[in-house]
Order: sequence, then C-alpha cells, then structure tokens
Amino acid sequence: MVALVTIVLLFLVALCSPAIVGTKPIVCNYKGNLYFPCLGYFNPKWENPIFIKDKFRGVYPRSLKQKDAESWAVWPLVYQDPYRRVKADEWHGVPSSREMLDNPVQNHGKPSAHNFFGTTPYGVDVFAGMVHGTRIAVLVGFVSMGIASFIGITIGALAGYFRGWIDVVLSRLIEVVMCIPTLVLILALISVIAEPTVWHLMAIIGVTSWTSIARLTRAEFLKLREMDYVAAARALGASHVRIIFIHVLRNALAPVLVPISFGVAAAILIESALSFLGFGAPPPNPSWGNLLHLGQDHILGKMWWLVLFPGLGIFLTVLCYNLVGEGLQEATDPRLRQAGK
Amino acid sequence: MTVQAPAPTPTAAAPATRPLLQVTNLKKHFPIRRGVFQRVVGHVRAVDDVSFHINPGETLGLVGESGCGKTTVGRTLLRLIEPTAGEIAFEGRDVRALSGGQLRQLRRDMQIVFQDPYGSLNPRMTIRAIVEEGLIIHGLGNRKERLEKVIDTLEDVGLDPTYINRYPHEFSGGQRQRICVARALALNPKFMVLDEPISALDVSIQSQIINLFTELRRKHNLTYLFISHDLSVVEYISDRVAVMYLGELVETGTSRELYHHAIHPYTKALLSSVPKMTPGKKPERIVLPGDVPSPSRPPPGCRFHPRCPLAIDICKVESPRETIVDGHMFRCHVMEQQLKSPASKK
Amino acid sequence: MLQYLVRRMLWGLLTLLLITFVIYGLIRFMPGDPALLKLYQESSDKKITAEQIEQQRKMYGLDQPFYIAYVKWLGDVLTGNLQTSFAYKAPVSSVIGERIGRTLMLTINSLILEYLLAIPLGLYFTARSSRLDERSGSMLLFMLYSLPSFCGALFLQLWFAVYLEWLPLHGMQSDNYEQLSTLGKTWDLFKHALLPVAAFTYGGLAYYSRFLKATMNETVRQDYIRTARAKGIGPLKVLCWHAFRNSLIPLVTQIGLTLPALLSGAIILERIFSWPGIGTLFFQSILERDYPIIMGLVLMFSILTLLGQLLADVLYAFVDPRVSYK
Amino acid sequence: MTEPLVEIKNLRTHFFTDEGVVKAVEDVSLTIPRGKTLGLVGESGCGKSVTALSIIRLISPPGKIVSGSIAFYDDGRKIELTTLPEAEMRKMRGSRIAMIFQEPMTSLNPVFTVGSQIAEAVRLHHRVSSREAWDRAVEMLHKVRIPDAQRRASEYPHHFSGGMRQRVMIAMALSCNPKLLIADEPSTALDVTIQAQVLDLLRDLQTEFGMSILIITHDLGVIAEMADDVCVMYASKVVEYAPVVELFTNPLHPYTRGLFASRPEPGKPKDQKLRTIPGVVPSPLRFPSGCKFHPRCAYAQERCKKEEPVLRRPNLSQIPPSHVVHCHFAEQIEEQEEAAVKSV
Amino acid sequence: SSQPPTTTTTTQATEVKQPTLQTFDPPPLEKLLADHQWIERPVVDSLKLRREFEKDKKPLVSVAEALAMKNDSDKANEKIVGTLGLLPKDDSAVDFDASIVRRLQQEPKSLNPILTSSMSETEINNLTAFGLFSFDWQLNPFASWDTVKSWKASDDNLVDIVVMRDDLTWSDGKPITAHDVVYSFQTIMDPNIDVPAQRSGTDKIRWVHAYDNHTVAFFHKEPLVTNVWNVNFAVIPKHVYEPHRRSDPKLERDLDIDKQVVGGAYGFASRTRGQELVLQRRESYYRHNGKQVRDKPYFQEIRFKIMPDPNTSMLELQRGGIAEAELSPGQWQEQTNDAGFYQHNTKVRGSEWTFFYFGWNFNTPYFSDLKVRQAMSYAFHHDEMLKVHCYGLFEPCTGIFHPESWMMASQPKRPPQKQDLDKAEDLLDAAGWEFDPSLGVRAKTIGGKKVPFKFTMLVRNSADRVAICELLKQNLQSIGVEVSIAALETATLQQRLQSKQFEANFGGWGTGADPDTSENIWGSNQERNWGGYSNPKVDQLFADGRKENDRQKRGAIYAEIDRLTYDDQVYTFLYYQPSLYAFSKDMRGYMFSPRGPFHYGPGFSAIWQAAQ
Ligand SMILES: Nc1ncnc2c1ncn2[C@@H]1O[C@H](COP(=O)(O)OP(=O)(O)OP(=O)(O)O)[C@@H](O)[C@H]1O
Ligand SMILES: Nc1ncnc2c1ncn2[C@@H]1O[C@H](COP(=O)(O)OP(=O)(O)OP(=O)(O)O)[C@@H](O)[C@H]1O
Ligand SMILES: [Mg+2]
Ligand SMILES: [Mg+2]
Repeated sequence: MVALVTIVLLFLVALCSPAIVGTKPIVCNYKGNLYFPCLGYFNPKWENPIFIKDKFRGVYPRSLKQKDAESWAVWPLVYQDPYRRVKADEWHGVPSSREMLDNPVQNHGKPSAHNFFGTTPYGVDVFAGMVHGTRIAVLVGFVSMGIASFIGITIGALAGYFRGWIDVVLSRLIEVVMCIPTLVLILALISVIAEPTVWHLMAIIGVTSWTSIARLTRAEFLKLREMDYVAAARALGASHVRIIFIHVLRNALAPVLVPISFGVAAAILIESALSFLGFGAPPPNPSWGNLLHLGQDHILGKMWWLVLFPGLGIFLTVLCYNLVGEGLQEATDPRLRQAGK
Repeated sequence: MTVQAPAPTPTAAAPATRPLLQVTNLKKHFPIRRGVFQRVVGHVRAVDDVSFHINPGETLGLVGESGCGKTTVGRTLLRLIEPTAGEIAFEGRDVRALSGGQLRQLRRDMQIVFQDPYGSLNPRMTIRAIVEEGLIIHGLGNRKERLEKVIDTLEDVGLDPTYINRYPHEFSGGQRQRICVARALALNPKFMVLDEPISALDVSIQSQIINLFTELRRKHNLTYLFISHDLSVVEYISDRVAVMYLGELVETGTSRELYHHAIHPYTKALLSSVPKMTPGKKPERIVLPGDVPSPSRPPPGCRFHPRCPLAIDICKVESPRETIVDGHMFRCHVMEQQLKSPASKK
Repeated sequence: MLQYLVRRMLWGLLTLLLITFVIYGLIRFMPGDPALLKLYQESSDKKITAEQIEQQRKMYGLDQPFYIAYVKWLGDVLTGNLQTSFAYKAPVSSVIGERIGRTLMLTINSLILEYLLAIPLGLYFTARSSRLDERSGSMLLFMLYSLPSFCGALFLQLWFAVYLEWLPLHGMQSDNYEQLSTLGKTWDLFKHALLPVAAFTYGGLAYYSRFLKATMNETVRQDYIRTARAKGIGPLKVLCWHAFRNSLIPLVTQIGLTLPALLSGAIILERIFSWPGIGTLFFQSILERDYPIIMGLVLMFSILTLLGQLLADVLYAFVDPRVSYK
Repeated sequence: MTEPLVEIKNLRTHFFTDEGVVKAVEDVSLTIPRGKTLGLVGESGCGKSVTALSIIRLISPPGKIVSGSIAFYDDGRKIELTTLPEAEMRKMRGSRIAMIFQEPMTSLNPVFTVGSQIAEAVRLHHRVSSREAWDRAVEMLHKVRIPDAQRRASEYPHHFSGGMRQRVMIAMALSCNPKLLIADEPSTALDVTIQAQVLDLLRDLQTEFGMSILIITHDLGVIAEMADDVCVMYASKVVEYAPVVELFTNPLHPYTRGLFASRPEPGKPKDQKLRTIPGVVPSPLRFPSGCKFHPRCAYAQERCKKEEPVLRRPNLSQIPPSHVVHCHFAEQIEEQEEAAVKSV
Repeated sequence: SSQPPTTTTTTQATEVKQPTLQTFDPPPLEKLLADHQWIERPVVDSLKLRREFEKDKKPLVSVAEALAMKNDSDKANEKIVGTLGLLPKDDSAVDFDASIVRRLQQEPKSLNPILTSSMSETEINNLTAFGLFSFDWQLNPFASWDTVKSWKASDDNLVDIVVMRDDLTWSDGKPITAHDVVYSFQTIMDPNIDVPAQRSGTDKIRWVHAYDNHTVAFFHKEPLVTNVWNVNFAVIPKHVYEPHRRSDPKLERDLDIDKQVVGGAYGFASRTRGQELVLQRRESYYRHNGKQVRDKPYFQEIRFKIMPDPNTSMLELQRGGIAEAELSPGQWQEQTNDAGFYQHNTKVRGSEWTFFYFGWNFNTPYFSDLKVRQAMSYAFHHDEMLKVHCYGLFEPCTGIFHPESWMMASQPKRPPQKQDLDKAEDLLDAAGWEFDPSLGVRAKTIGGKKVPFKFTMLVRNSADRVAICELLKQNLQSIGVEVSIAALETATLQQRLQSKQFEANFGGWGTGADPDTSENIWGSNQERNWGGYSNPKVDQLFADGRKENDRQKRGAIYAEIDRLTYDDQVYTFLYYQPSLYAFSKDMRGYMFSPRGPFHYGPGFSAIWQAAQ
C-alpha cells in the first residue's frame, strides 16, 4: 500500500518535475504575453523561441528584468537546473529574496541549503537531477515493460491459445531469446543504433525482457483455454478473437501483471546497470543510473551524496515495484489470498 | 418379447416422428502426445462407436462412471470437440459438415450447461454481459431489445433482474448455475446438453435446479441430454436413459425399463451400488471388483469383461453387438444368449 | 530416459545453431570493426593507410559476408577449434579455459552458499510464519533482493576493505601468493573470494529463501500435509520431511535455470572486484569486437543455459516420482 | 448404556479471519459410541469437517477451539482432548484417532512410496524396526484388498487409481489400530461402484478392528447404510440427532424433512415437482438471528426470528428419548405434516 | 551489407596493395662505404644523458622535505620533482634488491614485442624488448649505447649502418646478432602477420641487411628526415621464432611465458592472465663474461598488477600496494590530498602534449564555413571548462603543436580563446544561419531547403568528456543551435569517425615523436583526417618538412602548419591534459617528457628505489 502511494508520488514528481526544480519560470509575463518556459524541460520546442531570440541565453531571472521591467514570473520551488551549473549572478537585478551562490564544483558540493542533495563534480545540482531523473525512471519502467508486455503477451497468447506447431515454434523462439545473454543483446542493439536515445534504450530493454511474460502468458492461456467459460463462449458461437480478448486475456491479465511489475523493477535496474557500464541513458539525461555511475567514479573522493541519493532512489523505486509485484502475486493467487491474514 | 438383429437405425424403437438429434457411430479418440516432438504415442478412446437418438421434447439421461466419456459425448454434439468419426444429425442437418456461419446458426439451437458453475462463468464479466454475449455474437436485436431479453431470461430462471450488473463471484453456486442456464436460454435453443449440472451443488439446492429444468422444458419445449452420475436424479428427469461404460453405450432404454428391468450386468451392478435410503437393512448389492480400466488401453472383447460377474470366454475376444429388445438396447453376449434361448422366456 | 535425453539434445543443438547464428549476425552488424580498432589503438604516432585497414580486415575474415564467416566458424567449431582470439594471441578455448575456473569458483560457491543458507532460512520463516521475526526477516530479505548487486558490492568493498581493512579489496591473489603453502594459498584465495561471493550471494539468497518460503507456504496447505499431521507426525518433521521434499521440486529446477544468470551477473561484479574471470573477458571482448571470443562465450553461455534447463528437467524427474521420461 | 468413546460438549470452534469471525462450529455436543458409527450430515460449509478436525485438533491457525470439551475415553481413562498438551495429542493422533479425507488424490504425499507412508505411521507409534513396519504396511495393504500388496507397497501414489488410494488411506489410518476412525466424506469423490467397494471395506474392517467411526457425508444413502446414529448439522449447529432408523422414519426438523423430501426417489411420480428448500445456505459470517434456518423454513414464525431454539427432546409420544431436535415448533410441524398426509 | 562502409570513402580502397618486400640486392659493404660520405649519428647512454642534465641542478629542498610536502601548487610540484626526480648519487643509495609493483590498466594481450598494440604492451616491451634506437625527453632520436657501438648515416640520407655491440645475449643465452634485426624486419613486413602499427614506418625501409653478425644496414626508400624513426622497431630472436612460425606462420599464438626469449633488461618470470605479470632483472643483460658491461637495472623484480578499475588502483595506492599509478584529474584533485594518500605516496605532474578538441566535419553544411567554426569556438565557455571540468589543472590548448615544443620555439604564444556569445551570434548571422522562431533554432536556406542548425557531437562514453560536450550543448542552445550528444564506446566511435558519418566530435591527440606523424591528421585525404580538412599548403608543408634536415628550418615549417590550421579553425582547441602520477615515497628518479614519465629514454630505467 505504502509502495503504491510511493509509486503514485513518483509519477507526480515525474510529471511536475519542472515545477519542483528548474531555472525556467513555470509561467511568466513577458512583453505583455504569457509564456510557460518550464515546458522546455519536457521538450525544448515547447519553450517559446522568443527567449532565444531575445538573447536570454538560458538565464531567465536576470534577463526577464533587463529586457522587460514590467515582466513577472512564477518560479519553481527550487531554483536549480538538472543540466547545467547554476551561477550566483543569474539573479542579478532581481530583489535578492534568496541568497544565491555559484554551485560548488568537484568534491566541494556537499548537500547544503542550496543544493539539497549536493552537486556533481561539474557543479550540477543532484536534487534537480534526481527530480528530473524520475521521468526517466518512470518512463524506463513503463515504456520498456509496455513493449515487453506487448511482445510477451502476444507471443505467449498465440502459443498458449493455438498450441500445436505455433506453440512449438514460439516456444523455441522464447528459448532462443532466453539463452542469449541479455547484456550481449542489449550492447549489440545499442551499438547498432546510430544515435541511441533514452527511447531506444527503453525499447531495447523491452525487446529483450519479454520472455518471462511470454512464458507466463502461455501457461495462463494453456490453463484458461480449458476453462468451461471458454467452452461456453465457443458454444455461443464466439470467434477466436473474441475468445482470446474478451474471455482469456482478461483473466490472464491479472497473473501476468506480476512479472510485469517485477519487470518494471528489473528494467530500472538494467538501466542503472547499463549506466554503470557506461551504456545507459545518453547524455545529458539526468538519469539516476548516470548519477550513480558518476558517484561510483568518484566514490573515493568521498562524494557519498552521489552514491547515496541516486542509490537510495533506485533502491526505493525497485523496492516499491517489487512490493507491488508481491502484492499482485498474493492477490492473484487464490491460495495465498485465502490464507492472507 | 422379440429379439431383433442389430438394426442400423433405431427406427424400430423410435416413435414415428423424426428424431431431433441422431447420433450414429460417434467416435472420439484423443491422441496422447509425448515429448518435445509431440509424437502421438497412443489414443484415448474416450468415445468409441456410440449411437443414439433423441426425440423432440424428450430428455435422454446419460449415466456412467467417471472418465467413461459422457462429457466428451456432450461436447462433440456441439462440436466443441471435433469428433474423430461418426455422424451427428440435428434436425436432419449433418452437424459435422457445417462450417462458419452455419455452425454459428447451429449453436443458436444447441446449448450446453456445464458441471462446475464456478468455472463456467467468466469472473470478469457482469451477469448482463454474460447473458447478453450470445445475442451480441448472433447480432440479435439492438441494445434495448437485448437488455429486455436478458431481463426476461433472468426472470425465467428465477433470478432477480436487479442483479444484472453484478459479477459471478457475488452469487452462490445455485444462483450461478441459474446464470449458466440463462446464458444458454437467451438464444432460445431447441436442445440443451446438461453436463452434470447439479453435482457441484449442495443437496438442498439440487432440487431447486432440477425443478428449474423440468419447468423450462415444459415452458420452452426443450430437449435435453442430461448427463449425470446420480442415478436417482437421472431416473427422475429422463424419459430414456443411456448407460455408458468405457466409451461405449452398454444399455439404452426408457427409464422405467432400465431401472426396473436392467439387462446388462454393468447396469445392474451400477444400480445396486447406489446406497439405498433404507437404514437397518443390509443392502444386497453386486460389488464389482477392480477399477475402471484406462480408456487408452481398453480391454479386448467386451470392455466390461474383467469386472463382469457373468463373463464367459467369448466376452474376452469378441465385442458384443447392439441388441435391441422392445426398443431396449444392450450389448452383452451372455444376456443376448439368455434372452434368445427360449428357455429363459417366461 | 535415454531417448528423451537424446531428443532434448537434438532440440538443444537446433536452438544452439539458431542462437549462434543470430548472435554472429548481430555482432557483425554492430558498428565498430576489430581491424580499425586495432589500428587506432596506437596513438597518432603511426600513420594508417587504407590498404592497411583493408588488409587487416581480410586477415580477420571481415571481407566475407557474415553468413559465410559463420559457416566457417561453425565448421571450425565442429572440428573442435574455437578459432583464435583477435586480441589475445591465443586460441579462444585456452583464453576462456584460463578464466572459467575463476568465475565458477565465485558462482558455484555462491550458488552452494545460497542454497545452504536459503533452505534453513526458508524453513525457518515457514515455521515462524507471520511472527515478528519472520516478518522483519522477510522484509530485510526483500530489501536485499531489491538492492542492486553493484550497489551492494560497492558498499561491501567500502566497508570491509576500505574502512575495516579486513579483506582485500580486489583481485584474486596476494602478491606473495606463490610463496604460500597450500593451506596459505587456499586461505588467501578464500579471503579474496569472500567479498565477491558475498556480493553474488546476497541477492540470490534473498530470492531463494523467499521462493522457498512461498512454495513451502503453498505446500503446507496441501492435503497430504494434513494427512501427515493426522498420523501424529511432529511439526518439525512435517516441515522438513514431508513439506520440504515437495518444495524441493521447484527449488531444484531453479538451479538449472539460474546457472547462466549467475554467469551473466558476473560481468558487473567481476569488473568491480577486478576478478579476472569470464565476465570481465566478455565485456572486454564486446568492447574490442573480439568476435571469436564473443562467439566462444556465447556458445558456452547457451550450452550452459540449455544444459541448465535439461538439468532442471532431469533433476525434476529425480526428485519427483510422478515425472518419468519414457 | 456403556461408556461412549468420545463425548463432545458445547464445542465452539471459530476462525478469526480478516473479514470477521467465522463461527464454524457453535455449541455442538455429540457422543460417539464404542464400536459404533456416528454419521454427520449437512450442507456444505455447515461445520462437519471442522468438528472432525477439532476432535483430532488439526485446526490451523486462524481457527481456534474457543470453548467446550472433547472427552476421549481410553481404557477407562478420560482424556480431555481440548487441553491435552500438543506432544500428548500427537501421540493420540494416528494411534487412537485416525482420519481419512475426502480427496484421495491429494491426501497422499506424492514423493514417498505408499508403503513408506504407512510404515512411517507405524513407526511413529510403535517401537518396531523399519523392516517390521514395512511388513505391517504390506499386511495392511493386503487387508484393504489391494492385490499384489508386496509389490505395490513400493510404488508411488500416482500409480494408484482413486479408489485404491482411498483404500491406501484407510490402510494407513488403521495401521495402528485406532479406537476412532474419522472418515471425512470418504466416498464422495469416488464413483458409485468404487464407493460401494470402499463402504463395504469400511464396514468389514469395523467388524474386524472394532473401532468407532465418525463418518461425514452429505449423501443420505451412505448414512443409511453405514451409520448407527445420525447427527444432522445446519449452519454450525446440530439441528437433529437420532438413531438412524428413527431419523429416517421420523425426521422432525424442517431442514431434515426438506432434505428427505427434495430427493427424487425411485417410484416417485415424475410429473410432480420436487419439494425444495428455498433460498440458500447462509454465509457463516452473516448468520441470521434466532433460528438460523428460519429464512428458509416454511413453518417459521416470529419467535424463530428472535429466539434461538435449544436442542431438546420433542414432546411427542412416538419419539424415543434418543431423538433430539433443534426447533421451537417440532411438535406442531409434526402434527401439520401428519394432517397433510392424511388429507391426501 | 555485411561490410561496414569503412573504406568506401577512400579513393585508393579499390586496389589493395600488399606491402610486400621487393627483393633488393645490397651492395657489398666496402662498396657501400666507399660510395657515400658518412655522417656519424649519436649513440647515447640515456642514463648518462640524464646525469649530465642533472649535473648542475640543485634540489630546491631536501629529500625529507620533499617527502613531507603536499603537492598542491606548481611550486610544490617543481620542488618535489626537482628533488625526488633525481638519479642516485651513487649506487649505494639504490636498493638493487627492490621489487616494484606497478599498475597495468589492461591485460597485455601479446608479449611479442612486434605485435605490440596497446599502452600496456608498450609499457612491458619498454622493459623487455630489445631495440637499437631510442629518444630522449626532448624527443631527440639516438641509437642506444646499451646495444649499439656505432651508427652512421649516408650523406644522401638513404642508408643507415649500425654496428651492434658484441656483448648482447638473449635471455636463453644465445647472442643477439644483426641477423635477428633482419629477421625481425622481414617478419614485420610479412603481410600475413597482424602488426599493422609496427609496419607503418618499417614500410618506408626498402631493405635491411646484415653484413656480419654485428653490422646491419638499413636501406631507405626515400631520403627523409623521419627515417630515423622508421628504423626504430623491436627485435625478436630469430632462432626462436623461425621454428615457431613453421607451426604458426601468422603468429596467431603467443609463446608460453616460459618459452619467451627477450633481449631487454628484464625477462619474464611468470604470468597469470588477467591478474599479473612478473618481470625479473636479467643478469645476462648487464653482465657479460663475468663483467658488468651495462648499467645494472635498478629493480630486481617488476610486478605488473592488472587493475582496470581506477578506484581499486587508488585504494591499492593508499594501502601501499602499488608503487606508481597514473591519476585521473579527479583523483588528483579529490582523492589524493589526505594523509591516507601521503602516508605511502606522493604525487607529481608534468605537462604532456596531449590535446583535446572539438573537431568539425568540413563536409557538412554547417562546418564547411569558417565563420561557423569560429562561432563555435567563441560560443564555448572555455573558462568554465578549465575551471570545472579540467579541475583548474590543465593548460588551455591554442593550436595543434604545443607552444613549448621545438616546432613552436620561435613563435609568440597565442592567447587562449575566450567565450564571446555576441560575437558568436554575429558570426553565425553573417554566415547566414539566422534564428528561425518557427523551428526554435537557427537555420539557413541551402539549395532551396531550409536546414536547421542541429548536429550531433560524438564523444567517447566517459563522464568527463561527456560533461564537456554538455557544456557546449548548453552554450550553443542559448544561441539557438541544437546539439545532441552521442556517447559511444570506442569501437563504434572509431567506426563512425572512419566512415566520416558524423558532424562533430570530441577527441584528443597525443603527440607523436615527430611532428611529421601528424600529417595523418591534417593532410588531405589522410586516414585520420576525419573532418575532411584539406589545405594544399598544409600538404605541401608536410612534404617539405620531411625532407628538411635543419631542425630550425623544419620547426618553422611546422609552425606555419600550426598557423594555417589555427586560422582555418579546423578544431575548436580545448586543453592539454597533463601527466598526473602518484609514486610511492620510496621511488626516485622520475622525470616527465611530453609523453609522460616512462615512454622515452631512459624513462623507467631511471627510476630507482631508495635504499632504507
Ligand atoms: N482433451 C482431452 N485430451 C485427452 N484425453 C481426454 C481429453 N478430454 C477427455 N479425455 C479423456 O477421455 C476420457 C473421457 O473423458 P470425459 O470427460 O468425457 O469423461 P466423463 O464421463 O465426462 O467423466 P466425469 O464423470 O469425470 O466428468 C477420459 O479418460 C479422459 O481422460
Ligand atoms: N481455514 C479456514 N479459515 C476460515 N474459515 C474456515 C476455514 N476452514 C473452514 N472454515 C469455515 O468454516 C465453516 C465450516 O467449514 P467445514 O469445512 O467444516 O464445512 P463442511 O461442513 O465440512 O463442508 P463440506 O461439505 O463442503 O466439506 C465454513 O463456512 C468455512 O468457510
Ligand atoms: Mg464429465
Ligand atoms: Mg468438509
């Protein structure tokens, strides 16, 4: 339950990350128009080009006041940036409601009132990175498992429902993919792509981790297709498609959710492991795995905050997904549920 | 009593009207597959050469021990299982030759109710969706009409139509069985296979469901194939009864005939095995030795011979023919001889 | 049984063929070229010409289409020759052979350890089901299970090797290894292996004990357990004899299935501990595009996986009398 | 009257589940006479199995015997089973009280041979060598008429058919000469012809071993055949308790009456509808107030809704004293029914 | 297709010429000697050279002070190197029985010196392999006194004659002769052998001939100044490899460690693949017939520990487990300042001529324009990079040759580039790349089509390098240019660069021993000229430079190349990466060359352990 709440929270953080921490106003009035520059964190295109044209140079507080004295802006809760080092002079000309300093660099960036989770050796705020990194954590889990589930369920369903030679062929396919060491597959696929983006990474993780889902779906389908209600539907004259989707899949879905939710955890782990090996989310994505990787590089520099916070983030997220998976497992297993005290 | 040669068609015993369902030499052999290559290593002869007919408005009871092939017979009739051989004629149409749309049409006329009311309802569909499904598949009526039909049907089977948006798990076993019946009934079938529809129910509920069936039969002029191993229920509900043993029909007759003048030694033993409701009296029963053999390796000759108290040599080698005496069919060498020999006639 | 085994093997061979073909194609399609890589390893000191590149590619057989190269590779493998590594001037079999033992030393030990610890833990948790100690213990195991092994390894290193200095940080042997007595060598190896084995083990331990607990929980609800209790058998014996024998079945099948996973887990952990096993080799070979080594390792991984599955089935038949492959 | 073997008084067994307390057995009292058979009938979920499991004390955790006493009279000693230490109880199980279960398919451990499972029971309670225990196992298998017992003892349960497994269960239960055999629906899962075999066997072995049997079933026919006394349960309560012939001739409780009447009987006219007991069995979590049968009872009155009846001897002349019933209006109903029969 | 398009862009790719040897009949020695004027070439004892160099240097502090000092400034560094970097006063100061443990980043793949390809292997071969030539810390080539008696070159620069010493033995006791040199040359030139790097250089030699056991002549194809580098190849024992190649003609398998025969100062003692490699001082190297004939190598034993992970090597340093290791700037700045590090070690640095850059592909619509390249250099925040990413340790790079190199000796120092976003924007505007609000980036209409200014920067996937690219990305984003960063592993990166399918890349070049080698990078159509820069003047200057014998004139030629490339802004020059090293406190004698502390003569041979 707590796990579920945490995951929902994670989603919220992912969705609102630019409003929580960023250097772009959530909303501002500039030369008489309203703009939402913070959307630029989701997609640079959504940040109005006027700010580039007017030579804001990515620094809003100072520029806004300089270029238009009438302007006003609503700022994110924390003024820090996940991509760059924030300098003290950025607030120049703005009534100094908040005392700013240059972000410290190298191993001087201990957690402080300005940088809650410290800074990276390059002076980028870890808290900002973590908050914006949630997006990737959430996406990696969901997109990759979405792909994996799609492939896994399709293949498992076909094999389990039609049996016969389709089953033989698909089962062999599952076996082949299972035998290929995941890391080889992932590394190979990553290098095949010219410019891997985080989306490619998710796709690749998805494409390589569907086997357990397929196996379970197949088993479920084999079991469920023998159920009397399937026979009853056939007796009513229902087509295969109808039976697969309305009768079997709907009932197979709950148990299949279990490996999926464990898979989400695994996908996050794979992403961070890949980052650890230097093949993770491509820059400048502030993924937790990348931060952890940085922390590992600097572990002897006593930059514990680089290991602790992202490590904790990964650990907690994985833990939550695992807990949800566990919960689902219990909920879908009638024997366990019966005994659930 | 006259003894006839095995007749290819049971017209002699059947009434003048054409039977609703005529099954001839039905066979179903399940292949036993093994290993990764799925090689067929043998066959389960679940149904082996079964012939019978059911007249309109009639209820045929099908009894027999577990695994003797009753369910398989019931399901092959609807082509839920493809038969291996034999003919099934429903209202004169060859069921096996149907395909696609015709088969779907057939399924409007033939329906089935299963033994397990827990497993035969999709747990993720509402009662309404379940009952309505057949109508949707067959494109009958618009939304409103369908809803009316669903409500009608539910009332028919004695369920409160206000339950329409509930899920199956919110119902008791008896109620679920009613839902199953409603689902079958919604399509206005002519014929229903009832595959042990009461054996999973509580004793006090069984009679409710039995009453429901008799009532529906009267109201909708239904024809039933009633499969059960509860002999007293079968006797109560059926007009005629067929006894199966190891994939074969061993005896068929009207329920009066069969229960009072059973011919086949298996039927006799079966009837005597039923515990009697007469306490204090030591039952006189024929206890059959041994177990039912596996249908994948049925004994040669008469399949019943290893357990038969009457077995003679010929039983071990030759399969007995269908013998029909006054519309009462049986397969037994010993009884055939007995009934043929004039000495046995009284 | 024999027939079954033979049939399984045949299927296995087919699968192997498929896997190796797919991987061969994949690595050949990976951009990056061992010939180029080799040429550019030197700094700008040496000039490179197009002829050199071409010649180098020819030397590595890269001028042929991949399927032809694959057939050639297959032919070599069938004659027992895994070809020669591009980078290491040695046959693939000897490069792998030199390291496999070291990886197995970690993985087999951790596998044994996992089972040795997980079984009593699982039994204990089943026995103490839903008491305080079971709940906190299970939660702890669950957290361990969720802790990525590379994080765990880092923490282990920091704590035991850096702060406490009890154990060596990395590597497999001390400097003075050669001078040690047999006992000393064993002790030295043991000390070096302790941390990596621990890092390998804790996740699996958590997984297996939870797995065992789950299957045991299911088993103890079976009718035959009630029968056993009705016979008057004590709870401990019921648990360890009747229930455990049955839970062993799924547990044993896990051995076969996790063997290859242990090896691929080695890639990261061996890097962290500078353990010169095949995990490191694998990663390195991918980066260096050392095709013969990659293929050799893939072949080995796949054979292991397939053998693992076979082993799982055979063990299954061994512990479960209901299964027989006739 | 001789001393009974087991005397249960006011037994209450409850399950403390998340949804609430399931009062599976409420205030049940019964006696199992020596060498005789007591039949326990009732709807599914009415508490038959829980009663039996309470005797052998195998109620699993959320369940607990809340109150009541179960006295076991062993060689003149009275043993109170509810308070017996677990170690002592273990000694009772198998040796004094044995139990067989409904599902012969799952009640044997699939990974041990049949012989070893029987021998294990023998060795638990007797100081014998494993050889002797094995011989005893084979002997028992022989006794339950398993052909070729010597060989089959070393086979695994999956080699046996359902009926044979049930016989193995019986052999195992009887291997230590128990005083009481609890048979929880021993034949429900079996075919009629096999059921006949098993019931015959049980009866024969009872004469041979002289044990008492508590047989649980919902088949009245089995009761008629096997039991000496019958106890009818409904919704965790005993509703009627009488010698078998008495009960079959004079059922008094409306539920028992319904049970008999709703059975299609050979010779009953077919065109007539079966009599039914309307409604459904109440959930043990939400028992109705007063008499738990009242929502389904044709004779229910205001009093039934409020006041829980007690188990009592009805005030009817032709009823023997051993016949007790749990109904406020047993006498009135009897009169009504008789009147109805006469009027037909 | 199965063939990655490696060679499709090169013109000569179609016909593959094998660098096989043309047979050559060397003239008799007498005739040869008579036909030419001979110029004596230097034969140098590198240690002696060092001693002479140190002769009038006074240590700034005492050894004890130097050892107690923290290296936190240039001053401190100078003091430490100037004191601890000295050679021993006399042999009694040296612990000749010492064993040194060194870190190897990578497992050496082959121990055969002619197959050397990686840094690790070079490291080992420096100690074990036999060679006739070397160069000093100013990259001046010479013949090594250890192995050569005399070296003279013909006046036309086409023949070199070397007389080898007669007290040379292989580790198996066989003498090292001129025939081994010839055999090695021929082996390297065998096209079936996987030695591409070695062959570049030797392929400029026409023939090598042994006139007797000690006299060997090198015949060159062209009269080049750079021939002095081409003759510098490793020598392998003929008597070992000749039989070996009968079973392994392509040299695909290394000899077992106990069968290895070496001619260098150290021999192989044992090897555990993936773990360590142990070398031992060779008695027969420095003693001949019971007499010491060469300097005794300072270490009894050298243990190479293979430690790919920098963290483990750091911890080993702190534990005192290894005696030297290269440090990353992060380690230098963050991990080596506490007592834990200084307990066993000290650290030193020296400048190295390895520079880093953003390279631009001239074949793209963006970077074909000089203004754009200039704009890039103005847009980048150099100071932020130097301060943050370079830890304030690195010098800014201002051109392709290091300002302190002999090539640039006569040139004034160029001021480092500074960020000027306004100028950058002006340049972009001038180049036609104007801001397009509908695209959100700058764009230019080329051939009727609007091309947005978006490009991808290729970089190796190491965090430090990626971070610098991210800085550029931020800088360019603020002036309306979109950069995506592709962090690739080496093999893929190499492939992309080679096939020229990229727009920009981040990279670095180490310095070659001779400036001529960099023709490969800036000459038109050269293999390493990925950006496709082409300037006929530069090509011509390289051709001239090869032939110019006078060092000063030669220097001027290269300075001109430097000017041309800078004016063309082929690269945006970033920084020089210095050598950063940690040494155990027991170690002495280290000195930095532009190629680090080891890879020159005497290099490692000058390092010694102080006697207790
Ligand atoms: N799909 C199948 N594949 C293989 N064998 C089957 C299949 N379905 C049924 N059988 C076998 O066919 C035989 C007859 O089965 P069927 O279910 O028809 O028996 P039944 O008389 O309905 O038994 P029960 O009373 O237990 O329902 C059995 O031996 C069964 O094992
Ligand atoms: N472990 C348990 N946890 C919770 N409730 C239980 C448990 N075991 C039994 N019960 C409840 O106790 C009541 C009595 O169960 P019991 O098994 O005695 O019924 P029964 O009369 O034997 O029924 P059946 O004829 O179906 O075997 C039921 O309502 C059941 O739900
Ligand atoms: Mg059936
Ligand atoms: Mg029960």
